[in-house]
Amino acid sequence: MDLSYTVLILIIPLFVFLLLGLFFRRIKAPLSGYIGVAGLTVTSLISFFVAFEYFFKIGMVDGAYQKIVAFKFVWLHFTSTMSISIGVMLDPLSAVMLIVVPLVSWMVHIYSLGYMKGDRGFTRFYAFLSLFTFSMLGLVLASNLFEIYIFWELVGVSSYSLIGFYYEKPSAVLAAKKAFIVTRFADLGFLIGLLILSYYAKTFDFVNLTSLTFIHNLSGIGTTFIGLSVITWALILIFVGGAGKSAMFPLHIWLPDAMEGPTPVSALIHAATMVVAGVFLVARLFPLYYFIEGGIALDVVTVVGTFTILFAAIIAITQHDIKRVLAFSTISQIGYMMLALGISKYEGPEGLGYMAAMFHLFTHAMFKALLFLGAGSIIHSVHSNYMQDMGGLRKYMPITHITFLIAALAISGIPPFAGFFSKDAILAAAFEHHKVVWFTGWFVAGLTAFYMFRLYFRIFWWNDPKYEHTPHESPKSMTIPLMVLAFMAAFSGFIPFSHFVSPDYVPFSEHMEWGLAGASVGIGLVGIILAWILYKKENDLSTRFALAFGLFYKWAYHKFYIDELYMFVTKEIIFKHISAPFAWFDRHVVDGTMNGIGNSTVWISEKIKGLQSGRVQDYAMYFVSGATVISMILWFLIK
Amino acid sequence: MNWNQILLMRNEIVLTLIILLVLVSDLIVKDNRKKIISNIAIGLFVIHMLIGFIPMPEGSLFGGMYRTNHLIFGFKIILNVGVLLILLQSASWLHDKLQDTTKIGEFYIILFSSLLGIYFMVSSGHFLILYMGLELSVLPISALAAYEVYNRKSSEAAIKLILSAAISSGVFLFGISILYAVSGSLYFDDILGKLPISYFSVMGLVFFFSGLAFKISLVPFHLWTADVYEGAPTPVSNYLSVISKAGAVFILMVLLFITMNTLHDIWIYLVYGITVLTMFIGNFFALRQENMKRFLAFSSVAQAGFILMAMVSANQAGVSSVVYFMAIYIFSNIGAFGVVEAISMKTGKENMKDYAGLYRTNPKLSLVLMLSLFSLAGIPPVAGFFGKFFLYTAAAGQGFYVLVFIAVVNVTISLYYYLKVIREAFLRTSDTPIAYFKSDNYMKVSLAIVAVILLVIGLYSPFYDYIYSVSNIVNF
Amino acid sequence: MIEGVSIYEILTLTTTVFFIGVYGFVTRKNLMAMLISIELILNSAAINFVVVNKYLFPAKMDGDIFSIFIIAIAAGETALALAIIINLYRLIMSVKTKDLETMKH
Amino acid sequence: MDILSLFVTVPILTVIVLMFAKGKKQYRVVALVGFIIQTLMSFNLIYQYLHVRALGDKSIMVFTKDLLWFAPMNIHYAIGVDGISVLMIVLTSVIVLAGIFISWDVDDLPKEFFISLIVLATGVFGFFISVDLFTLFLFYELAVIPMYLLIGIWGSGPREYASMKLTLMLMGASAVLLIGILGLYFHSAPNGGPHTFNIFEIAKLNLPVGVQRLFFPFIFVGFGTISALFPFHTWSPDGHSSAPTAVSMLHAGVLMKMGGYGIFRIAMYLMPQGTHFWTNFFLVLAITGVVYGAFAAIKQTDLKYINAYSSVSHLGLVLVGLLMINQIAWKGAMLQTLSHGFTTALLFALIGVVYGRTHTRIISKMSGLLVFIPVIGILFVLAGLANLGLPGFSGFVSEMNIFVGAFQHADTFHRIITILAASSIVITAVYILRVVGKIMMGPTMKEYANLPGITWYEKTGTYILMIFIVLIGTLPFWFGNILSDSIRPFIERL
Repeated sequence: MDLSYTVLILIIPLFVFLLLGLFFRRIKAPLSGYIGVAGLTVTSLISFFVAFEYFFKIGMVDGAYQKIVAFKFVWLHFTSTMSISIGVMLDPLSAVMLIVVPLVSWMVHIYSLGYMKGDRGFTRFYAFLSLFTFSMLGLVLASNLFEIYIFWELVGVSSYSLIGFYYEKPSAVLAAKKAFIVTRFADLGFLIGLLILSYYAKTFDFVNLTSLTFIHNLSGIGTTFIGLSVITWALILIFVGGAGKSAMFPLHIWLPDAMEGPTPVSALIHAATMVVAGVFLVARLFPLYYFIEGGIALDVVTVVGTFTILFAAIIAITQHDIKRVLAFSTISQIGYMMLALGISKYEGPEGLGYMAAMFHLFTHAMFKALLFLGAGSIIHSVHSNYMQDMGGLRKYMPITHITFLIAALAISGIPPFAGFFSKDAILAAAFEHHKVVWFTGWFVAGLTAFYMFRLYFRIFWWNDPKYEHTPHESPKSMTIPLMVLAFMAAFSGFIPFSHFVSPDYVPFSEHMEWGLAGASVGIGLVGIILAWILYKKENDLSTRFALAFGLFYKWAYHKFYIDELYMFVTKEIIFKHISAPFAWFDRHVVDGTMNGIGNSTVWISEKIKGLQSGRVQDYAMYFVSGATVISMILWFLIK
Repeated sequence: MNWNQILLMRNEIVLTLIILLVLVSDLIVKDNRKKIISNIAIGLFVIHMLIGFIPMPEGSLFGGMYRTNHLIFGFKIILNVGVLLILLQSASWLHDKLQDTTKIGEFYIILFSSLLGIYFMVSSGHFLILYMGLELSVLPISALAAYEVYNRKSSEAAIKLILSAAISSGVFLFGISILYAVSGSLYFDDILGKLPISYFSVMGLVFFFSGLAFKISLVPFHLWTADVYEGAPTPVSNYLSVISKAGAVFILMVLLFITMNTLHDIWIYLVYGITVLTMFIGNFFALRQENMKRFLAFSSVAQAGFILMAMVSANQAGVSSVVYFMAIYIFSNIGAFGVVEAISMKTGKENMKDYAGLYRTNPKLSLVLMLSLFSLAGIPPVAGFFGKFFLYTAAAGQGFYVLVFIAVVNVTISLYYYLKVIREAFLRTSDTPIAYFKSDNYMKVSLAIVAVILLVIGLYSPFYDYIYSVSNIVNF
Repeated sequence: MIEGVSIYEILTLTTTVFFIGVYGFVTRKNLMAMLISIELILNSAAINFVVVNKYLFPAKMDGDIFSIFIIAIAAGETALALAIIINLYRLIMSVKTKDLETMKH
Repeated sequence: MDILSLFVTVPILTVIVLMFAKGKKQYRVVALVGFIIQTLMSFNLIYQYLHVRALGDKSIMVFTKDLLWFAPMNIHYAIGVDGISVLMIVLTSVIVLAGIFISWDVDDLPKEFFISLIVLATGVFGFFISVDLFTLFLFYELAVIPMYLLIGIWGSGPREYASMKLTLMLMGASAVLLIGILGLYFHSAPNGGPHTFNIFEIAKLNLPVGVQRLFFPFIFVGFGTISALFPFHTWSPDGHSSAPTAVSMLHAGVLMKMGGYGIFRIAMYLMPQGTHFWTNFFLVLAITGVVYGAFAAIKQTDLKYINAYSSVSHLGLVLVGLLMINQIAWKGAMLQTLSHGFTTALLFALIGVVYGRTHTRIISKMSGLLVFIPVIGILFVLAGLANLGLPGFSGFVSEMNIFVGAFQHADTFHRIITILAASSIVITAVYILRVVGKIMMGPTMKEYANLPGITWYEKTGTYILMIFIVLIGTLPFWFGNILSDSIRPFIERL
């Protein structure tokens, strides 16, 4: 069966981008939106169709899902085995992403018709959205590690353009720059890792890289470095790349600032899709991570993931900017996915963690996009990001309120909403693996419920501040995507995910651990109740709580001063103590030397000018003594 | 000795006739129409130059005292062309600047006499002829240096020149007398092979060398150069810097390469050391100069160093590269001096600073200046590049890479000061630039010919091929 | 050939004369005195030629002839130098060397 | 007249016609027509080249021609091209064409400006088609010297100082190069017979190891200087910042490319053992240039200085790629040469365009320009992104080739070098985004509210370059194939 039509999934958004990008001054406001939405509708439908075809018709052979290279084109040739090809590879992983990415993107496109209405950069916005969609789809469909890297960079730049969308705002510009540079720094790790890996593997193709025989041949070759084999280091470096994009500690600092972008962008890129690219990358290379040197690299993933969920959740509790709360929440939730991957094993039901990670990725995309879009809807009507300016909004914005509530319940892991199932699977897998990991995950589930409902109550209940403009419900174009996503957030948990996704591509059946599920639901409810007590009505309990935590609260409020640390390193160390000396050295030492050589001739020239005294007698003396001295010198040379 | 043999001295004979003719016409022409003598002299000289192109056999006269061969024949043609260009520039100067027009005729007579001396010097086969040629070439030029009788600088230059020349000829003679004592003969052909490496012959070599080095302006025998060039009338400086230098270079080369080849192991050190010294000192002094004539003087000192560099290779490549470079150097320097003269004649300005904004007022003049300076600096596609390149090749061919390295360092230094002039003329603008002026036709023709020659002579390879083919005078 | 006097003695003499000439040229403050010194230098060379001819190579007269030419040319040279000096004297009323240092460096 | 010699003669004819032209309009039209012909010729050359190759011509150089010039020295006017030179010629003609568009409005001495520009281009064309060391050297110097006038007359800032420094350093370097060339020449006939300047004649014999080791650094430093090899790069920031726009474009885009090309074609090809002997030493210098240039660029405040240091860094990568001595890295180095040519030329063009409007190049004095000059702003951002090696633009392809090639060396020394080289892409991002963020984005400034939009000639000039950047970035296989075939005979010698 010819599957090369799948490449249309990439071509259509690219075409839309080029169309809107090249003629951004000709195509005026609403039209460009319609073009974008139409393009994405077609893309989404094809994607859904392909995913459906894959899962139910062509993917399964002999009880296991296959990797199908639907399209391949050698783009850059290195050696006979190593080349960068632009290709489309279908497997369960990419098929799942083929649902997540177009769906959320489609919703965001529609939503933005309302949200961005009247904005000067409307066409630009849609162009970038298309670019992002193109890049993200390319990333998930990539058949080749280098192809991922290419699209990795492209999503990075679309993210940059969209964070800096309001480029007249200095804060937006700074945030965009920060996001790009931090992720690019991480990408350097990815690049080096993939180059080291490819040096030993002699290939970039996933079909080879993830096959077990290949991995078997690969393990044990190469030198060691600080006790670990080079390939493990390569994998860790690749994870650094993933951690950068997925905002894992300590590379998370860009994500909260990235909220300077328009809210639909935050929903699409910085919540649902791009930020999970790191998770996707690790999942992509999972067999390598698992089998090389007994999975040391995977342990790194676990540790980073576990620490990040706790760290981000604590910060989320203290923030006032609703988008920042959501941003830290995102970091924390992605940490869950990473953690789940880290603890997963390979075969059969033991691959629960892997499945859970992808499952959580899926559900999280739905409810987090919903939360962001809801937040966008709120910001749209209140014209503020800060929860201090909000309260009692449930009366003004009923649809937003309900959908937001559904999303909050989903993220808090309350059944029957989607988050319950995926988070439960993660915790179940963690319980098998290590109790500390499980406990942290369980505790953070409570924190999650608390900060989510703190947000919810503070926005929709509390008391009614004096609004200058009465808030009102958003237009249809915004509420319909909310409802679609709310539907997904509510019910997507019932998808039997383990039948589709597993590390060895062989479906298995999952069993509910009711005891563990009860525990996590329990702590979720505790969190919700605590939030209800503190934030249902206006009171000063929360401030008293904050005071009770004292210094710790202050630290958490300042995000543990990680940003300041980075600023110190970049501004003080790199700029002042590396860059400036380099520039100085260049001007004064290197250039000074060159100029010095030049000036020394002039100096000598000045010093010897006395030779030419103007007295003809001196000339004669130099003449005769010169001849005499030269004769004498030559006499010495005769010997 | 028959008529045909006498014709070997064709150049000298014709030039002598010209001198006499000019002398006679100077007597005939009335005082207020003296300018016509310029035309007569130049016309006669053109005829002389054309005669010079007629092929001539090799041979010698007077028992080997006078000799000629194809290389000398070619070299004299180059000298003739150079002198013609200088004559054109001189005519322009004589008509414009000289208050006393009755002296126009004398100028040509004296200049031709000096050229005659150089002819003899180039053709000499005996030290006596060499000595006489040398003196005949330098004494008339001292007189010409004092030609602006009311200019103190001119007289000062002349006295410096003649005193230095006298000292130098003294040392030169002393050296020859020692060589005579060692070898027993004054004929070049007889000396060949009779100079052993000994204290006496080395001393004789150095003293004799310094006499010619004086004319070539090699360090430390160059000190007169700048003062004389600055003070003397520009055409005279021009002549000194190219024609008389070229003659001395040529005969020095012939003597070192052939007559004194037994001393090769010694004079190679001499040439090496003097080359390095000359290039550095010439360049360092040129860096600082503000007066254009003085600047060109030191530049010509440095150029002499480059010429000498090729002499480390005593073979056909060495001879041909020296002669080739001399030819190019003659035209480049004539161009540069010509422009300086044209400007100094019309405006009296000789300082580099005065040239600011020259291109914007006098573009054609500036272009000739640029071509000449680029040629001196050795920048393609102007002829100087090829000349310099072959000089390096000659030196490197004998394995003197260090010397070539020193030379290229010096080329870079020299580029700096040549560009300094270009900077004034092209890059800068001035509130009081040299106003636009028209030179007379003599000057125009001269500069136009120079420009064409500089552009063509390097790219036109048969010129070099010819010089190379006649340069097979050395065989050891 | 002078009996009892070897060529070395004469050559030492001429060399001495040569350097006396140089010394005089370098130290005199008057252009005329410098011209006289030049005569010393030239004459030392001329004597050299004669002596070498007589002592070493008496068969031919190369050296003798050369010395005659030297004398003749030295005369011409001096005449020309004097002419220039006279012209200079007309201009600056001095024949001191220190007045001839306007062009330098 | 053969297809290659036309590249030297057409510019000369253009110059001659220019001399007789009258008035600014005629000058620029003549120059433009001349270079449009030249560009079309270069496209035709690619077509012909591919055609010849398709017919199965496997010789290293095609369209060769050999005329004896100076017989005594065995100097020939010998020309020929392979895939690399063909692409370099295209690069040159395109950039000069763009440069002519960008300098459409030059007011001061326009005729002389165009003549100098074309003379420079002639030198570059001649350099790329020469296979005789003498003609190569001649054209090299011919290309350098018009720079003095171009910067000195039409430049800005400390133009006299900068042009003098640039010329002296480059001519000094060419003097060093000359020693190397002469060394090669005099060792080209070990068994007697005439010496030769022809590269491929010299390549037929194995020069003694001692000779190779002695003369390799001369040629490397000679060519390296024009490629801004650390520490001989200091002419470049000053030169670029003072030069007028078109000249910066040409200089960074074309002239600096002669360095890498020369190193590849002469130093490495003719002296394989010398190359191996000196590789590590020059690798250290090259990588110093890469990191150093990038760090120094962060601190600069003048747009042109930033781009100049960026060039130091990017051309360092070319040298690193060359010194890695394998097919992939060399292909990367060549692609980087092309890529850097187009990208830097575009950036310089845009800097010029911006400067022409704001009359300042200090980044802190500009802000939010994207609002008032959107097209220029977007082009600027795109050029910046291309410069930092974004996929889809040329820089990515070339850098990846270099890195993949560099990673084929498994020893620690090369690993460290490679990782340092790769880290430059982060630093590049830092300074590029700093510039873009400062001048294009940020709050708008009142004084720039009425800036005129992009003119048609600026548009044409920049679009031409942009098209090529994207072409290389999206069709690397096409360029890569041309290069690979041509690199093979060279890599096989090492």
